Amino acid sequence: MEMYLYIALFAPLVGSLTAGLFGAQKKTMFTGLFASGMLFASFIASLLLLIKVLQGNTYHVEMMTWIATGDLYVPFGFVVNQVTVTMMMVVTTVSTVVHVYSIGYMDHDKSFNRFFAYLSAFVFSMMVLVMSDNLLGLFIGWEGVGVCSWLLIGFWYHKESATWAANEAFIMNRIADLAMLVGIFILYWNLGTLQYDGIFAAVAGLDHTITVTAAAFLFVGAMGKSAQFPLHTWLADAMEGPTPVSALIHAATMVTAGVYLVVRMNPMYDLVPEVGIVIASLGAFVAMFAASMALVNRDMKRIIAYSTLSQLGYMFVAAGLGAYWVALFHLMAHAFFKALLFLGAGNVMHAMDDELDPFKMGGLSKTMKGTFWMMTLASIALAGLFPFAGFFSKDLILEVAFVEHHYILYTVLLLTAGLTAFYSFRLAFLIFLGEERYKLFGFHPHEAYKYMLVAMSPLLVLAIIAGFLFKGTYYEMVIAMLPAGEYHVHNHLVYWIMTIGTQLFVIAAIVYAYKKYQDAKIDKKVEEGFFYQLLFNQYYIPKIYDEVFSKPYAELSKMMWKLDNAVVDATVDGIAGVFYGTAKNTHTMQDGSLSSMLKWMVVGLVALLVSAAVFIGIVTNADAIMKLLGH
Amino acid sequence: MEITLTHYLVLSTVLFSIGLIGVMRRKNLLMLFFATEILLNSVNVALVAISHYYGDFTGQMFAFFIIAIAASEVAVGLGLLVLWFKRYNTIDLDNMTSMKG
Amino acid sequence: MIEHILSILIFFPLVAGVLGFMVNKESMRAYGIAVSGIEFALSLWLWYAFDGSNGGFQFTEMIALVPAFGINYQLGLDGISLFIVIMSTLITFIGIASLTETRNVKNMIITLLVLEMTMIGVFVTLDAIVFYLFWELSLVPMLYLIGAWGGPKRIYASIKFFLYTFTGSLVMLVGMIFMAYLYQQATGQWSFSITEWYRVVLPMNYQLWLFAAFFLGFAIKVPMFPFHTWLPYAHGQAPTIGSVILAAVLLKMGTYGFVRLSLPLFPDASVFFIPLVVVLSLIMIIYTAMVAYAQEDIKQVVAYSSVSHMGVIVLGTFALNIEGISGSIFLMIGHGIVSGALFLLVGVIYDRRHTKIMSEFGGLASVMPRYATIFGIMMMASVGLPLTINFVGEFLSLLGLFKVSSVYALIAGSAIIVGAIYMLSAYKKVFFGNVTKKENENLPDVTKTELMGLIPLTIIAIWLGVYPKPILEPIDNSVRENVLNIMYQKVNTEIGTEEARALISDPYAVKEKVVVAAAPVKKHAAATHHSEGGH
Amino acid sequence: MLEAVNVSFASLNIQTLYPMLIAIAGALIILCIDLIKSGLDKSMYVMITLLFLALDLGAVLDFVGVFETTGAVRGFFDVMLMDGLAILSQIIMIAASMLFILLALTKQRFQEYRYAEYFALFLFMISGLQFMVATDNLILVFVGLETSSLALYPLIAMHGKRNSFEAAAKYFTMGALAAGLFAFGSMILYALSGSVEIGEIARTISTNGIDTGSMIFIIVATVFLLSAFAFKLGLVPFHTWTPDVYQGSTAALAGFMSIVPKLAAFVVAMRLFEFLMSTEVLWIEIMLYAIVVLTMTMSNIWALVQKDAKRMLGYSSISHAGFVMAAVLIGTTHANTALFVYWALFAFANLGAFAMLWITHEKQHDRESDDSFEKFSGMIKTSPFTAVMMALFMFSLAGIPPFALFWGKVYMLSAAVTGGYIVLALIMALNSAIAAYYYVKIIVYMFMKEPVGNNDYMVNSSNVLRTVIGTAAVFTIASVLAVSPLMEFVATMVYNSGY
Repeated sequence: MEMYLYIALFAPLVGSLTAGLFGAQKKTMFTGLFASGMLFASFIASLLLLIKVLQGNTYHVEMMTWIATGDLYVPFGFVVNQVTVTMMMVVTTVSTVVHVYSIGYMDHDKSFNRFFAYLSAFVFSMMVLVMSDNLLGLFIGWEGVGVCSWLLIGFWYHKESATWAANEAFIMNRIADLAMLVGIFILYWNLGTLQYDGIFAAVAGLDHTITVTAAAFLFVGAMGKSAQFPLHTWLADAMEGPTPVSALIHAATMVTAGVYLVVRMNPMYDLVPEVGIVIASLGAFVAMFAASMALVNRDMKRIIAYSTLSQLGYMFVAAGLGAYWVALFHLMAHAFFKALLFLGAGNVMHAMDDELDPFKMGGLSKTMKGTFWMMTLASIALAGLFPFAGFFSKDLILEVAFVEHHYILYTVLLLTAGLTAFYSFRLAFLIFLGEERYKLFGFHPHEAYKYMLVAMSPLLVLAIIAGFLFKGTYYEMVIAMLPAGEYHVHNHLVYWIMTIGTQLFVIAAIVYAYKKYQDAKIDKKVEEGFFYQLLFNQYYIPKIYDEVFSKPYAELSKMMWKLDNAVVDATVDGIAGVFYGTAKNTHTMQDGSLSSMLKWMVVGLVALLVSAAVFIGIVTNADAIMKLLGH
Repeated sequence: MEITLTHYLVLSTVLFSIGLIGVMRRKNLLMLFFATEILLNSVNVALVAISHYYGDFTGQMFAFFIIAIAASEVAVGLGLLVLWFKRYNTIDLDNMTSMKG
Repeated sequence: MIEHILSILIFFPLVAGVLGFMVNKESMRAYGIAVSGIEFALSLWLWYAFDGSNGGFQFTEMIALVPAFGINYQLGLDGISLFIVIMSTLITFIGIASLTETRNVKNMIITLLVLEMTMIGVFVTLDAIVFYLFWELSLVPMLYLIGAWGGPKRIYASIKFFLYTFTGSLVMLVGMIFMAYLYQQATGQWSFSITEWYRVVLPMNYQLWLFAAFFLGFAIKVPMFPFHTWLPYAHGQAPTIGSVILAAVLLKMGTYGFVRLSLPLFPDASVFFIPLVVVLSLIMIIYTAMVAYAQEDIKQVVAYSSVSHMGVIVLGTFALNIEGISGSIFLMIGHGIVSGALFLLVGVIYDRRHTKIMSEFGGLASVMPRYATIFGIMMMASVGLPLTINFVGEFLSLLGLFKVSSVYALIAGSAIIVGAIYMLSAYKKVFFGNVTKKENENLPDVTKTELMGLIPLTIIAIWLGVYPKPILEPIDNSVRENVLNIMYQKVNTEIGTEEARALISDPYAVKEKVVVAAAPVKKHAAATHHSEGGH
Repeated sequence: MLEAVNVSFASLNIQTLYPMLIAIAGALIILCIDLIKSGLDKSMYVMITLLFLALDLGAVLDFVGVFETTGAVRGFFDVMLMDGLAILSQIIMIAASMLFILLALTKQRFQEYRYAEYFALFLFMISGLQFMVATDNLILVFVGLETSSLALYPLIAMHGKRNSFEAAAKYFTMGALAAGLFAFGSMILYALSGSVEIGEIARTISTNGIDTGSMIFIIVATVFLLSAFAFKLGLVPFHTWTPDVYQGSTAALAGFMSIVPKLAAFVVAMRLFEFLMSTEVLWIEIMLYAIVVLTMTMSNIWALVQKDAKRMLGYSSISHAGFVMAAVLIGTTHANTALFVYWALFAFANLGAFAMLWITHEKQHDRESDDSFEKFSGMIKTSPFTAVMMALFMFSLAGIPPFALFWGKVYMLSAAVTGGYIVLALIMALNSAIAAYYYVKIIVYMFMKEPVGNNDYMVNSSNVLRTVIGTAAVFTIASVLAVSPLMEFVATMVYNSGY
């Protein structure tokens, strides 16, 4: 079975390196196919492992020692258990689909090979992140995906905006990673190990405050990757990358790593409910916050990005409230329909020559039937209508909040559910319904390649069935690791009211969206409105960051540099200058005239005599002087 | 009045000071040599006086040596002076300033 | 042969260099490559013959130089020095192999060989005076390298470099002599043997003064803030090869000095001075990183970045625990490889365009893809990406420092952020965007010669990042044996101070893992907070 | 009245005079030869001089054995004193002189070497210096001092350039003043103790004990003696003659002056201040300290701005003198040993450096400074070997290990440290940092600048000169091996003479 594990892990790496070899050459179909093949192999391996795990066995291998010094021992160790295998399935599935899809999407790009090298490298890092048996191993993947996302966001490095976004993403993640490192340090110095098993075994005996600190720092790390407020701005900007990248990295996998971390560390987070509450509240806030920004945005991809953000918020609520399995379940479901949504958006962009403003589209349903249906269904799933995946995962989180008596969270999430439905269908309607505004801008949309749609179909299926089909088995499987808990409102009446109510509320939101946007009328009055502007400018947060952090940092750096020359270095040269100056001023005492030389000798003699006189004076009158000084 | 050692010492000190001042003030090489001679001879006065005071000959011996040395000094000094005068027919110090700094 | 391997290692380059005068100009480069190659091979053989499980000194040699005054030609090698030596020979070899200099190559190669001798000498000698001897001697060839092959302000730069370092080390020399005097007071005879010095425990006040004296010498070499200003000039003016060796090896002399001399000789003083050293290093890390961000000259960016990284090394050293010190030594190797490679890389575009101003470039990624790739990898190594060489060192150093104080570690950790900032923005400026200058439109990609230097370094940077064990193990043993054990013994005499005892634990004590460890370590954690309050 | 003085010849212990007598004899013989047949080639005289110096050295070395067995030897009415200091200093002086006199065998012809008197005077000077060190009688010290000086002035002047006359005149006049100061100082001591033998004086003073009156006497005496020796050693502010005289005289002679006469002066200073310090008058120590620091620092600083290499070396040798004067201040056996070790090493390094200037000295040069730095620019390109040699001596002077002077520096610093003068040690260290600048300056010119004009650097080189320089270079490099025995030898000699 180890073999499958290694295949699942390293097949993407092989694919990446092979593609990398051709990186500098111009497009060769082979790389795309090979990389996708490798991904498929990895997928199959994961599938087999899943089956094994379902049969109840787990695997743990230690490939070799990585760092071992002092008491620190960190191996390259990998585990396959109920949780990791779930993640593996999600990652491999989505990435296989995205790979195949990309073959079409990147068809005309001259850096075709490079793209696949990066993409597969990302999958590899993600697998390391998921499968590692210790925190530092996770950190490898953690940073690895960071780099890959840097490479992929900045893939079209000619675009200033792209490279800027790439750097922003990397640096923001670095900030979070520092917190994560600190968390790791704390755990190491207090538990003497970084292996999950070791930590879980010992964490219970740990001083509570220390546990809280560690948990908090690790969560800050998670916030970075999962783009939680206030580290969220990079995600929207990351949409500069090619759409498949957005689908894979910035919707389905990497951004969910934060959630995964919390889920993986559940024994520790169970010990610190206070941190859990913070996580949950932050999650709820982000859910609402992101959704609100999605309401008015006029950039297709950014809208989806914000919805991702909002969904991550949902997941954190679940994780924070201790419903780890729910969080993981929503993570999985979300991965499917969100990736689908993005790929659909990709098709649209292809059709519209990378146009992103939905107000310039409309009526595309005629030319792009397949995409139309896929995106609509994905949106339904996202909105959480029965019987789509979203219903089972997302509404479950609402129930969790309700059952745990966090009614505020519940209300927030409920409202957000409404908003979610609204903005996702606003988008869908703007793109596909109404009259064909794109004609005015002279676009000639066309449906994407068949095989791209075929590639997307698995996601469509999963988006529909993942909910009711897998929930049972999934639950049975993961409770082996995660705390069980059927979050059911026991009062049937309340339960039905809640469920039906939510559904109706969502549908109402959709209808409202239809009314408002099927003819894409833009209400000037609203647009001038303060709230609209506030939301449209993302609460001015990017601007604030730019003003408060980026610019001052640059200024300060310049100042520091000046300081370095004007003060630090100047001091050094100054000291040297003192000597040289003294020389310049005094060497003229040697004016070459004999009589002045003789004078100098006599001066010396006299000086000695004077000092002698003074000395003698002091010595002979020592006692008198002492008296004067009052001793 | 009786002339004591002190008087001699004072005298020699005075002479010495005169010598020093001469050394400083004189711009003429020859005069300079005279000044140095005064210096040495002031010492001689004192030495002789002291040796008489102690009643041993060391001081006088020293004095004789000093005289001898002074003489040879003059010889060498005048030699140089003459050479210098032959070349640049001046013995003024102020054109002896080609090296400085 | 084997028992004199170290002497051979030291003097082979010197002899070869002297003979080099008789080699004719054309074939000089080949000669240099051959010699440095042999030297490198020798050092590798050294590694092979080295017993990694033994932490003590190996291949020791001892010849009385000035018996009347206790100066011996005493050599010895342990895990700490072994890899720095190998790194030095490797860098020299690669430097000469990928040499693109055309002016007066003969003298340059001779100079490089002499320089190599001094570098190895510093790292393998166990006698303070001989250490000082090589230490000072290393200035001379460097002076010549910068002064003769450097840029327009080369003379200013070289003299500044020389005098600055020279001044610092003279103070250190007085310190050494005083140390020997104290030894003579204690034992009745003069000795400059470091291993002998390890045996004397000094009263606190002496420790403080001596530590200060040694610190000045080392700090200027490292160079620590605020003594760092000679470095930008030196790097800015030096020829590529000069910068490579300066950054890769010469700077390490300072940090090596800390490990080899300061810590074991003055353990209590080291503990006493931790706040000062740490604060200086923190300033050094962040401040220089910011300055690096403000640079317009890519080479200056790399120069300042290497200062910044040296800060992390110093921090790791003064963590005074195995993790920290081993980490910092490992980081010395890593920094040597990475910064060396980065300077080589800068040299590549400098040779093509004869400018280092970043705004002159832009969009090189499309013109020189291979170059961009290697640069990218090295940059990622420099910002400490896991699975690259620097991560291991930085992680361990910070991990170690965290035990001293969580706050220190938190601030020091910002190195990974600020580092990313200047490196990424520099990379963006040079490689991303469109090609604006038409001189850049058809720059040739890296040549075979250049690859000869770059490929091995890249491979090492990744190999050691993935599998540091073979190097970490010997380092680890020697740190226990030759640093921490001595410190531990000393601080536990009646002279030792409480703080030192609290901080320096027995390197050979087997700490039980997990639950049980939690209790004592928690006590320590309390102590940590206390010390936070303290500084 | 006077009773007949009957002296047994044996008691005269005349062999204490042999070394000086040999030198004097040599001088006289040379003069005679010149009388008989004039216009002989310089090489002949050089060799004769060398021969007598060798004999002289032999005679001195003869005393090493005697000293080790029977200790210090007195002779000639107990005026002569052949103790460790005397023997050591003579050995060093004569050895250095032998190297120096060989520098006369240049390729170019210089007028001073045409006169036999030059060599006679040289030998007279040597004998004078030997008298100076081989006695503790102030009269003889004075005589020796003057003999050597009066012989030295003509040597300078004989070079026959305007600068040489000027230098000689300046040196002479100031020397005369210094002589006066010395005489006056010793007169006071005589007045105080009724004796002119340092040992005697010390004994009388210690028996009488020190009251305020005698303290005043001692201090004033110290003032004058200090000034006199400060002049001889070129300590600030009595140094003003040094740069001019060095610049005025030939590089070879300048090198000689920077080493040999100064050593003699040091020995006397050591004898004198050893006992003056022992009177424990605080003022003396303070003054010495001040002068030492002042000398080291100021001369270094002035050297920074020199444009003429020879002049620069002049200032540098002042600072070295100050550096060594510290040993006299510290006054421990360790320090006194360090003095000789340092000076022996310095002798070779400095001789080498000046010899390099000498070898590159062009006769028909009408610029007022014929050793300007520009002259050396780009030397590495035009004549690499000379440049490397020059650099070698410069580094040695700068105290860069492993070259000769480094060991001297280390030993001197250790003397300061062990003597409890830590601050002084630091000042000394920092001073050698300042000094490094101007030594490196020459190297910068030689190695880092482009050649200007076409200087023939080896214009003066003959095999003999090359050999001399080679010897100095070899010693400079291999000094590390010589240091240990040297230290031991010196230490025993110094220790057994009670210093």
